[in-house]
Amino acid sequence: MTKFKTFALGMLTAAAAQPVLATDLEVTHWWTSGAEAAAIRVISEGFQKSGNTWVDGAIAGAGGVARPLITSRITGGDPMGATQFTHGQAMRELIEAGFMRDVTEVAEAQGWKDQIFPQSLLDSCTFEGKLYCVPSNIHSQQWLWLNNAVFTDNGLSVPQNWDEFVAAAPKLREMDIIPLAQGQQSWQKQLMFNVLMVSIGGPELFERVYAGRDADYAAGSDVAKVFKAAAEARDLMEGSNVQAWNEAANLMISGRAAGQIMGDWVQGEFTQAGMTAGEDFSCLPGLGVNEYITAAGDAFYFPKVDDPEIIAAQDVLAGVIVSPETQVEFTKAKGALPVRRDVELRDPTPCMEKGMAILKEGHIVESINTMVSPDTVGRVTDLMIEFFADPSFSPETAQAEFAEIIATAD
Amino acid sequence: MADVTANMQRPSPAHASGPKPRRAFSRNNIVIYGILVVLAVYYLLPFYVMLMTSLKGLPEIRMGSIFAPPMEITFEPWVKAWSTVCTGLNCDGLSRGFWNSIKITVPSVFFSIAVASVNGYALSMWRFKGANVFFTILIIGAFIPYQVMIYPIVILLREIGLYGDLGGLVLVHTIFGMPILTLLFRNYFSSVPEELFKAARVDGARFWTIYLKIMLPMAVPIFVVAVILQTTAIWNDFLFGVIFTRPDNYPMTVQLNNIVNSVTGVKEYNVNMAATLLSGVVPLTIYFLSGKLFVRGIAAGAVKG
Amino acid sequence: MSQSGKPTGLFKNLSAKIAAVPMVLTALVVFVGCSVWTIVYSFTNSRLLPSTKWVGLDQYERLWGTRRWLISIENLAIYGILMLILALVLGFLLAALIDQKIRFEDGFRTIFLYPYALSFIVTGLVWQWLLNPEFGIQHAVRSLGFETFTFDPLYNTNTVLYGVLIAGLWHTSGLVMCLMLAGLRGIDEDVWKATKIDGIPAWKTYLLVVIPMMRPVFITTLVLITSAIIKLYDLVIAQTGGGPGLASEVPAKFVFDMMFVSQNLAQGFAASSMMLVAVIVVIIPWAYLEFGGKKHG
Amino acid sequence: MQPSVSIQNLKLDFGSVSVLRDLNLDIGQGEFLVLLGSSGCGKSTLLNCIAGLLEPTEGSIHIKGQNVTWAEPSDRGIGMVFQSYALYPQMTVEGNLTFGLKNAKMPKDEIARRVARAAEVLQIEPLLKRQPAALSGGQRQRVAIGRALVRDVDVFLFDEPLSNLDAKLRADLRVEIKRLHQTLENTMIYVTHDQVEAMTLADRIAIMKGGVVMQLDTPSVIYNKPANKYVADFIGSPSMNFFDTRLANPQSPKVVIAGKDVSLSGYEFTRPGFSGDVWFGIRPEHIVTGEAADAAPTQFEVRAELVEPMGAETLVWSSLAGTSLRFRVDGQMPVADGDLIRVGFDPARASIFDKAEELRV
Repeated sequence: MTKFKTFALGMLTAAAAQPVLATDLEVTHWWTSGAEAAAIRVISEGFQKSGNTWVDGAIAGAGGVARPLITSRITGGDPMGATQFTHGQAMRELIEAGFMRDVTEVAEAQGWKDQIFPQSLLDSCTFEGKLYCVPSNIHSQQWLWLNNAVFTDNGLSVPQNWDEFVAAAPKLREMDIIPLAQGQQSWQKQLMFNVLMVSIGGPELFERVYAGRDADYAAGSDVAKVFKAAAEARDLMEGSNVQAWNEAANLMISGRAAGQIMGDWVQGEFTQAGMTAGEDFSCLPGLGVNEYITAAGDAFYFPKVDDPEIIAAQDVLAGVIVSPETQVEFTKAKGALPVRRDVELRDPTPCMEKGMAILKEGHIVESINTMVSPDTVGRVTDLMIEFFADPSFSPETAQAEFAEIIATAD
Repeated sequence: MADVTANMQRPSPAHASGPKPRRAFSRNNIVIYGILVVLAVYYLLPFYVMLMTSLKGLPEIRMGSIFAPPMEITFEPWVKAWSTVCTGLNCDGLSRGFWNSIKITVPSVFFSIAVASVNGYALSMWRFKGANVFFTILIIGAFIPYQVMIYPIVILLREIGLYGDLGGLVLVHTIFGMPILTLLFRNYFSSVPEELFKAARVDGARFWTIYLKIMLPMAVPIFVVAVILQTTAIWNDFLFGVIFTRPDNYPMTVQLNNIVNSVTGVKEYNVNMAATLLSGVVPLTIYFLSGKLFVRGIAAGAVKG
Repeated sequence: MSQSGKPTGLFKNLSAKIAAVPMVLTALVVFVGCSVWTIVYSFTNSRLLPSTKWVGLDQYERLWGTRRWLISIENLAIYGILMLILALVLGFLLAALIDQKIRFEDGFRTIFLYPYALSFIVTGLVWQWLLNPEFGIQHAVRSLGFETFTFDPLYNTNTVLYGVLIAGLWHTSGLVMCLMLAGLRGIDEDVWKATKIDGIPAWKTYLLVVIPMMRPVFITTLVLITSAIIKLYDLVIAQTGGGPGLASEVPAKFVFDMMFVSQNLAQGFAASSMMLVAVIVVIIPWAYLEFGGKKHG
Repeated sequence: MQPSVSIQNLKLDFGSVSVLRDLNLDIGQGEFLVLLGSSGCGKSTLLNCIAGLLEPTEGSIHIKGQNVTWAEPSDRGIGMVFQSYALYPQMTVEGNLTFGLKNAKMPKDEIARRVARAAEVLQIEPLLKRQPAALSGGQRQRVAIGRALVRDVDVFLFDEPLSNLDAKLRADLRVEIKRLHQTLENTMIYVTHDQVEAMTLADRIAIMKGGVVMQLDTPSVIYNKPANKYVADFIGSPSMNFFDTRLANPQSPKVVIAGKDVSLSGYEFTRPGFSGDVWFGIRPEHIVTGEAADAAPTQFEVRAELVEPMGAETLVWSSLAGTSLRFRVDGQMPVADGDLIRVGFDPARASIFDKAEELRV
């Protein structure tokens, strides 16, 4: 074992110094849509420059297929070389069970500690002092996107925050416009609710409920406001009969809906449709109320393997992902924020600049995924699916059930 | 017991034996054809829509009705779906998975049918002690959702070192095809007169000789049914294909999933539909060509309890 | 040449036993073994990975307190009963019609059967599209001038199951028709002659004479349809994703989501175990009667 | 002489049902034995045991002195012909004939020789290249017999081989089987439920019931001196008339039928000195009418209740002493319903069984 370690270390230094022998590295990810594929191409090209070969294992559909596939492959003893995975507790058990490799040595060799920003990105990758994943980009969820023309054409001013948006809704309804576009998929319901938690309730409320697991507080009047807002949102979403998030975005682009609550990745859809940020569409981080965002994002993990060549290739990939060159191109393609302090965005949109500014101010909240288990997230999601689908589901009942979940959260 | 020879020589009582032949335009006839045509519309509608949509350009899809025939026929979506659409980083469309699907389907169909037919034969002719217990377990197995089994199966394959291997996937297909296929073959072989089996035993044939020389040649109709059912099931499989193989062996359905579920701006419905149809070409062709044999094969024994 | 002693139990029909090894292994190791494994681990608190931290019946208590699970079961029951009845009725109707010595029999049969060649995923996608009010059937009818026509089963909590049913029937009824047709063709022509002489109307003959004679066909069909119903997953995923709300959730999806999305294996195992128990309770007595008692045929 | 087939203490249970009970049977070399009985009597089961297609629960089977109880069917030196012919449908006639020989890895020229001989004996040479489906029922059964023939074995087993044929063919083939037996002189065990086949073919008949052999003897003994009431009733058509009476046996044994004393002085007793309740049986064909009746030791006057003309003879149903009485009259004799007829019989030709055990006295 020690012998092996020395050998691996040797390879590591070699990897840092010069391109090694061509190795096939299988990388699993669920980035299959246009912008995502373009982004992953940046990484793969950067990786292939080292002389290694990228074997692409793209599987559409993060929750349904890719996750079981990834965990099965790893626990089944036939791991891929590297895999995309979301931050958080999800991976933790695999790490604990010793299935994953730590890349602490690469991180130390390349001085990630000083470069990766915000610090929480590395924290959520760290387990017992070792670094198990490489953050690739930051996405934030807390955004309200508005189609400016829908408001101005109907004699309304473009809202500057959630309350104004809600106030404008009746007028939009008269015009047969859906105020808020939303896809039917379950994760979007969960996202919507937790965005309201952060933005309407505020970051302290959010963390007190999820990190603090304060069930009494979750049943209290502060959280009640969030549920009231959720009930309003439910009315605003009436008629938004689409499944995917980008179909919802399309409703907004085509003017059949006025706004959408969605993560910053949706911006790509608007720009692709020829809309310009600030002119054609507006973005309100934190729904214009509490300008805090979750700085969670995507990350790459490296299963433990025996083959030293693959280990070397893994190290190369880890370095490529956080390298400044990759970060610039990658975040540009993905419409995401970079994970490095020293990277300047190339032609950022006003919305991205807003996001950057919030990051720099440190107005960051932890992601729900790092605070509670996927199981708890699942229970919240199930509750929200029901709540948002059924207008007769009262916010009070929902809140009581929510508090129940928080009381038993883990 | 009926005359064996005559029976087996006419394995297909698939001759029309309805109530009575009817005159061309009786009232009954109009009702019958009326109902059939209306139902045919229900069955054909999705195919029609898929086909029409796959032949339209995107602008036309956006403005027109999905039921309208294309104003301008374009085969571009088909070309794109087959050879250029991107699934992840690979932009060579469905063609990538086509040969993988064949590579998976052919051995899986072969082995699952080989094993199941021997099972059916052993169960109906040799009836060793406890055989029915195992068969009952198999039948219950037919009702277990695959998702439930994924986890333990992964562990199982890992333990026997077949995980991630094409052989492992073939094994999984053989296992999960076994219940229904065994039922099919068992029922079929049960309808073969026992005296034939006895005669062969007197003639000195043992287990495998009887299977290969006597039973196999007689079971062609049911083999056709089994091949059709298994090819369809395995060709259309996605879950096992993705979980039990590596990317270089991913079947076509994985690409189809990536194409259909990847979301980039406007959904390219025409490409999606073309891809859907393309991925279904093999089983569809089999059904179109051998639908008649299918009914005959089922009639020949699958329906005997 | 001839053994003079009685062969011991193990070596009796040795070849048959060797040939049955794959079946026995599948039955014992996969179906029994994996089921037992699943049940055992449903008493733990396994999350992403199986653990042996025993928690007794906690998982089951939670399971039966989960509304989504209860809804899933109810949905499956409604869908299952309707699907079973309608698939049999529709399949039999089609078979009876096709059996009237009609012209274009091959054509009609192919039309009714081809959906079975397509996967549930494709079926779900196509029907999701056809039933989409924005550009599907509702849109088409409205553009014909019926402005108030409404047909959006997938977007209504109360009707979504019927929307799934339409697609499920479309996919499966052709196979049922084939089985029924095969059964009808296996019925002696003399039966028709006899009932004709007795002056029994055709529908009555079907109901009272023909259908009882087709018992084996119905059993094969029942196994095929029922096993597909219990496994119902792909169709729902592709067509509705379980929505709107929880209105089209089904147990198999609950299990899958629990195991792989919520990463709460034990909860998923508990749900699987419940499905397993339900299957066993219903199937074993039936299977015993059907396959266990009889010696032959 | 050593028996060709010897069955000792054979038992076979299917679960809790006993199909064969402690059966003993010796079949001589070259003998034609018919196993006769109604369905479910165990006759086919016994044949399958001899063939090795069923395994007995207990007991042993010897063929030519070899214990073959557990041997493979093909190793027992038997050939078998089945009711449904059981020809392999996908093989030609020739293929059917040679299948067993090929399995035994017999040299080609020997196979050819045997097939040629069997085909000649059975006159099926023109059919050799045909498929079974292209043959008539009679031809198929010839091929099936040929398949047993080519095996050149000592023991032939027939499992109701003629049941699927129509009446005329059946008669023809029956004769042919008999001729075959005369030519080949090997042991044949033949299962049937048809007593005509049994009587015409058998050297000995074993009548079975409930897994037990009721009587094993030549056709003539079985017919004339049935060992028990079951056999008496089973053999003969129409079946024997039975009177419920009492055998008194002081010095001159007699029974009373319809108030008349019937002296049994000419009856050959199996159990002399027996007295008690008995069944007195007399075959319909042993009842005479007309002048012969006047000469008969015992005479009655009966009324014809139903008349069945059958051509050569007429079957008359009447009753005597509250018991149905059937008898035959000459076909030329005019009989009508209601006619009074004088009948008589010779008690020496009767069969008498005690009521308790129904065994011959």
